[in-house]
Amino acid sequence: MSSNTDFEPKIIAFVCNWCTYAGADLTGTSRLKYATNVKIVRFPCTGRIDFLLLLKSFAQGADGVIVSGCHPNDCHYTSGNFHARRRWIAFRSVLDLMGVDIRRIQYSWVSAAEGSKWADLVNNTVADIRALGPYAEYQKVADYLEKEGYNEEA
Amino acid sequence: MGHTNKVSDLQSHTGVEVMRCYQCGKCTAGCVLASEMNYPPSYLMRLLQTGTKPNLDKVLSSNSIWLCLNCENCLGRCPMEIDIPKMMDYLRTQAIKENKLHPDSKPIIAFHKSFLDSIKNTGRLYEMGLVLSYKFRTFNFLQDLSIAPSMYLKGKLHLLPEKIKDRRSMKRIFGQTIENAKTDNK
Amino acid sequence: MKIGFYPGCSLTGSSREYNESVVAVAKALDIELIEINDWNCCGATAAHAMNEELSLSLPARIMAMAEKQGLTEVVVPCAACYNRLKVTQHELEDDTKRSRVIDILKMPYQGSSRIINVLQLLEMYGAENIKAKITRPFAHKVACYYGCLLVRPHSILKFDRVEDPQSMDTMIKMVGGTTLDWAFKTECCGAGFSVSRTDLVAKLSGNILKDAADRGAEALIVACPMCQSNLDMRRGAINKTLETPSDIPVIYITQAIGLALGLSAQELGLKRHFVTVEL
Amino acid sequence: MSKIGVFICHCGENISATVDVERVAREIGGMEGVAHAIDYKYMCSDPGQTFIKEAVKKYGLDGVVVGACSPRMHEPTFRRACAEAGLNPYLCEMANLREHCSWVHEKSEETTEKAIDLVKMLVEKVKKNKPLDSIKVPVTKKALVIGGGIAGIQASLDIANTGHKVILVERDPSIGGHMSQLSETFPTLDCSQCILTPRMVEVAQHPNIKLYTYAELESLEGFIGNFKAKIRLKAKSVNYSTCTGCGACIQKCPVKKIPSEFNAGLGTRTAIYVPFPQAVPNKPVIDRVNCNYYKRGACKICEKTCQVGSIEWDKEDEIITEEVGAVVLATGFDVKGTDFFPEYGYGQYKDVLTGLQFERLASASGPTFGEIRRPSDGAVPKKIVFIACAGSRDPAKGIPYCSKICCMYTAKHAMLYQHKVHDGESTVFYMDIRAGGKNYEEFVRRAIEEDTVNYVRGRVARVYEKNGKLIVKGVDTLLGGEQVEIEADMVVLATAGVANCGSEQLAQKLHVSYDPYHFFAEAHPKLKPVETNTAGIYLAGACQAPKDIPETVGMASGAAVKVAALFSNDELVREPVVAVVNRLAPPLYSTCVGCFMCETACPYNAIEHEEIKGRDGSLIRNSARVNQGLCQGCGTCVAFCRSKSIDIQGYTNEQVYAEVMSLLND
Repeated sequence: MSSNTDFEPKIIAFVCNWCTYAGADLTGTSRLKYATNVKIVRFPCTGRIDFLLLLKSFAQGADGVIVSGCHPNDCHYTSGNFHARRRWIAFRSVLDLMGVDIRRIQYSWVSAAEGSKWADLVNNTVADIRALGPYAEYQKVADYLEKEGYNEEA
Repeated sequence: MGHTNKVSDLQSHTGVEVMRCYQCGKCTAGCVLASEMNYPPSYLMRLLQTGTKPNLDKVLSSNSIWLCLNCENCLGRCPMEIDIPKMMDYLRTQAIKENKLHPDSKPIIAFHKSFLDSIKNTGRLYEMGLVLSYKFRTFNFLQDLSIAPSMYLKGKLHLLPEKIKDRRSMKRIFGQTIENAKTDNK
Repeated sequence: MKIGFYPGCSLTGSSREYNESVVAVAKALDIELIEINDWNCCGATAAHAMNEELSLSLPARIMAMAEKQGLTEVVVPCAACYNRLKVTQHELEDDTKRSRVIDILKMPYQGSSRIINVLQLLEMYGAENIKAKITRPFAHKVACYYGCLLVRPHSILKFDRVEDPQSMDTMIKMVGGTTLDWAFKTECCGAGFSVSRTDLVAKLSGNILKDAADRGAEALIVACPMCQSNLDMRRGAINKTLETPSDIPVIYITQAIGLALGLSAQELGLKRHFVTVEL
Repeated sequence: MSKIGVFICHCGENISATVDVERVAREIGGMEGVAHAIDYKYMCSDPGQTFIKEAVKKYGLDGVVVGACSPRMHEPTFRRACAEAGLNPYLCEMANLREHCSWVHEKSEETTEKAIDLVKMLVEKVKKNKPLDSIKVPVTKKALVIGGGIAGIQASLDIANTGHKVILVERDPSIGGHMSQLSETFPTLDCSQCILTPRMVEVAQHPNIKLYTYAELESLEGFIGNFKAKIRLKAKSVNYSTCTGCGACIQKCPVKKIPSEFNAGLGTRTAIYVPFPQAVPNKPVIDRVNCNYYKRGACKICEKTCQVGSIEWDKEDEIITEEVGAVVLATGFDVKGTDFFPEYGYGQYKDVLTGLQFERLASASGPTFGEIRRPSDGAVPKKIVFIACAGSRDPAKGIPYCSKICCMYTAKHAMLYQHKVHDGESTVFYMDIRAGGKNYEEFVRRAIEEDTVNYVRGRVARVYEKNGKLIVKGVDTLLGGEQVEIEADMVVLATAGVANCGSEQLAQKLHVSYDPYHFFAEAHPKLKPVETNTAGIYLAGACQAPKDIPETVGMASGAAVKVAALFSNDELVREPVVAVVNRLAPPLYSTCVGCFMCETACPYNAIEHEEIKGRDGSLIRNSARVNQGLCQGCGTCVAFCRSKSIDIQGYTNEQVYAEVMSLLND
């Protein structure tokens, strides 16, 4: 494995408002430290997360992505996290097909009470992505998206 | 009051976190030899927590670390799951290294050494040899003579050692572990 | 059925009767014990009191030899050896420690053999057979003494419950005995201090013996040579610490079961005890 | 071009200590579309809000981003400020610079750069925000209180006394909870039942309270102001409208040896039973698991005894639906049993008791009528040992927290024992004495100084039985670790307080959060202790964490006030975070193709079918439409929509996309 000590990966976290966003708030309230590489985008629920948006992120140069919501059975909206999980399982094979290393996507559950778990998740993801190195094959994803006509700006 | 490096050494070598101890005393309450010890286990933990040189010396030169039988009653009941027996192993090694040995340690170390000598030479424990060697180490020739003849009569004591074939492997194992550690410290 | 067998040093010397009874009972139950070739001492308390790497290398060689022989399961009757082998197996799950030990041994080691104690052997492979072959029920009231090394550390051994274990009691009940609820099932007998601090062994073993005697035990049942030799061979020293000297015999679980299966005192080594066994 | 105003808060030093806030404001000020950017010590303060209001007017801002704490804290504050200045509140967003940045990173270049990124994300998002109107929904002014212990009783009475209706649901056959089991209460030593039973009766007689005992919540649907609760009324097998509560059936029931729950297993009860003499309602239920008739098909002695024919053998569970506007959770706690302690005998010694069992022994209504006697032989114990922290503060046993009430009740137990057994000797093994509370410390001192209770600092390693005595192996850590052995006649374990059984499942039914120990989670540890993360559901008492009676009562009244405040409005304003299906000009009408994948995804049945008709009235196509009253805004439908026709206000594809791209496009 090459050493990527200078490489600062860009990682985007797609999290739900009720569990993981609140969990990350608790990380702050507890003053636990973690790497600065991850930036959170707030969603009402992981069920809302369109996996094409993840692809789009990779196409535009993200090195890694975290998706995190409530634990099974604990979804604020009953079942959004189940839908997200099911979609993620289907989506994994698509990623593989397109040449995105699925280790670049960290799928997790962090509850509102798990402040330290959030810090660990971020730190571990940053370490993993740093070991994988910068994501270089984004053009493939970009081409795919263009072919599929997925363009949010339109 | 800063901690000496020795306490953090203890943690890095054994993974035992002395700061987790909140002095409930449950280890001491259940320790079969606490009453014989200079400092019972929970007191020992407190001495280590202070991290001062004088207190650390007290620990290393105490009889407590030698009297610990590693029966693990303390670990089995510790609410904080602190591995005191593992810590004791480490402290014994340190006490030997720094030559801070409580007089009570003498017969115990002598026994351990005689025991290991026997294994190093033959690969197995030679009980007769062990007893003889131990006696030379401690100059305590009278002790134990009472049971040896009966042991022999009951077929429990071999006069000659059993030896394994691959005795070279024993030399290698001892050479690379315990004897290696000794030369390191010189 | 065949199973690997590690007797350990005590069983060839001071605890010969344990070896004899294990072999005799196994034979009676159609279990073939295959001894590990050229086995060495596990290092016992001495090794891990003095040097960690030594305490891991010695048991590792034993298990490496077993693996070489293709033994997937090894019974270890001596509780002290059983404990050392299990703990070593656990410690060597750590990659750094494992590669260091393999380097010392110059032998491959995977840690793949399953290490079991004698109670597990009887429970798993003997229970049905024992029930079928009882010829002389072991109709005695006894105290089962487990000692430290069979049950602790629970996180690694995961055998029986840590306070008030039951597996030996179940076995004794199965062969027609009665077992006592008593308080010293897992208190330490003084273990490796037998020679170096006989005074402490006498005190600790005395406490154990006293509780069993007070509650009317006819015998102590053990599965550890160290416990047996402390409680049996050191009886002279122990009795000096007790108000009422005790002549309760201390026998191995395999001897108790052997008696129930109709094996002779000779076959089970019952003549080798210091405290006369009349059961 | 947009005219966005950006306001960076120092939060005293909470943000500015690690983030260079001036640089953030300066760099963001240079962004395209940002008309105004400043930093200030406290944006949430009055002057801070005034800055925002004035800037909105002065620069004609069409969007505001406040970089401060978590939006979960102050989003409503800043949106209100914008609204007051005439800007649609939904054009204001917050960047979380405190919880997600300054508090979790060290002071460094990277930290400031992350802060800039976080603000940038929201600036890009806000450019795409659209003015939204909040949604008004009616409020059902009736509360559901779950649990009839002192917490539920207090909350119910307080809500009922404000003139609102209350449904009180209790799992057991009587209300009263743990407080009804207690003997006397610290620090005043007044009799628990004497102060509780009048309130129980008040609940039963209150015109605004509908009490369902022997009932459990089956499910809860809906949202704040508009919940629909399904309640299972377990079959009591007794018709309460005719039963007079005479008790003759109980006298005659032949099954008499069932361990009594009320007496914590120390006494017995019959199969048809009233849990305790002061029960409310004071009418029996049949325990079908133990009843001879249900077990074997024969007996029916109670039916023969009943003068009014109230026994209903074939009665089945009934499920009723109640519409309520708010829910108070007051399900209380439980204590670990003695079988949780291997070292204290796995629960096999009869004279090793839990604190709750000791309460029953000490209670005048208990199995020994208040005399302290050993369950094994009925003898009065002359030596008694109390072990504090039994299971609490014990990570090895999975309970690292302090159970909070044990120090006080153990002192009370020792005191009660000394009052009842004058020649008795009591010892308390403790680790720390936690007696924070009015007159609490004084109470403990009284136990030690006046009632001569022997306090020994150290934990007990083991307890075993010998010759009818319990040998307690303890230690005095204040004497350098001297071992202490006591031959006791009775041992009382102050066992850990734990979440009530079933609390996890209940939390999942209600979609409220819970902690790793299954206690329900409050919305904010300091400022929202009675709210949950789910609007309209409140907490009272020990279901949130172990707590004593005064604290429980205070919390219950707090929850009641929250409910009353909610009910003071006829309508509620809801955030317009709901899904919408796009509508376009003819001839397209909508990009929705009518596949109704959204319908299958929606957990709230909020998707309706709409027929789109041409000018001539002919059907053009079926299209989806969202019922905004039902939609809760999870957005699952959005991810499911293949034609990108449905979107969620506040989190539109366009907004989220802008946020993400702001991070990547440089």
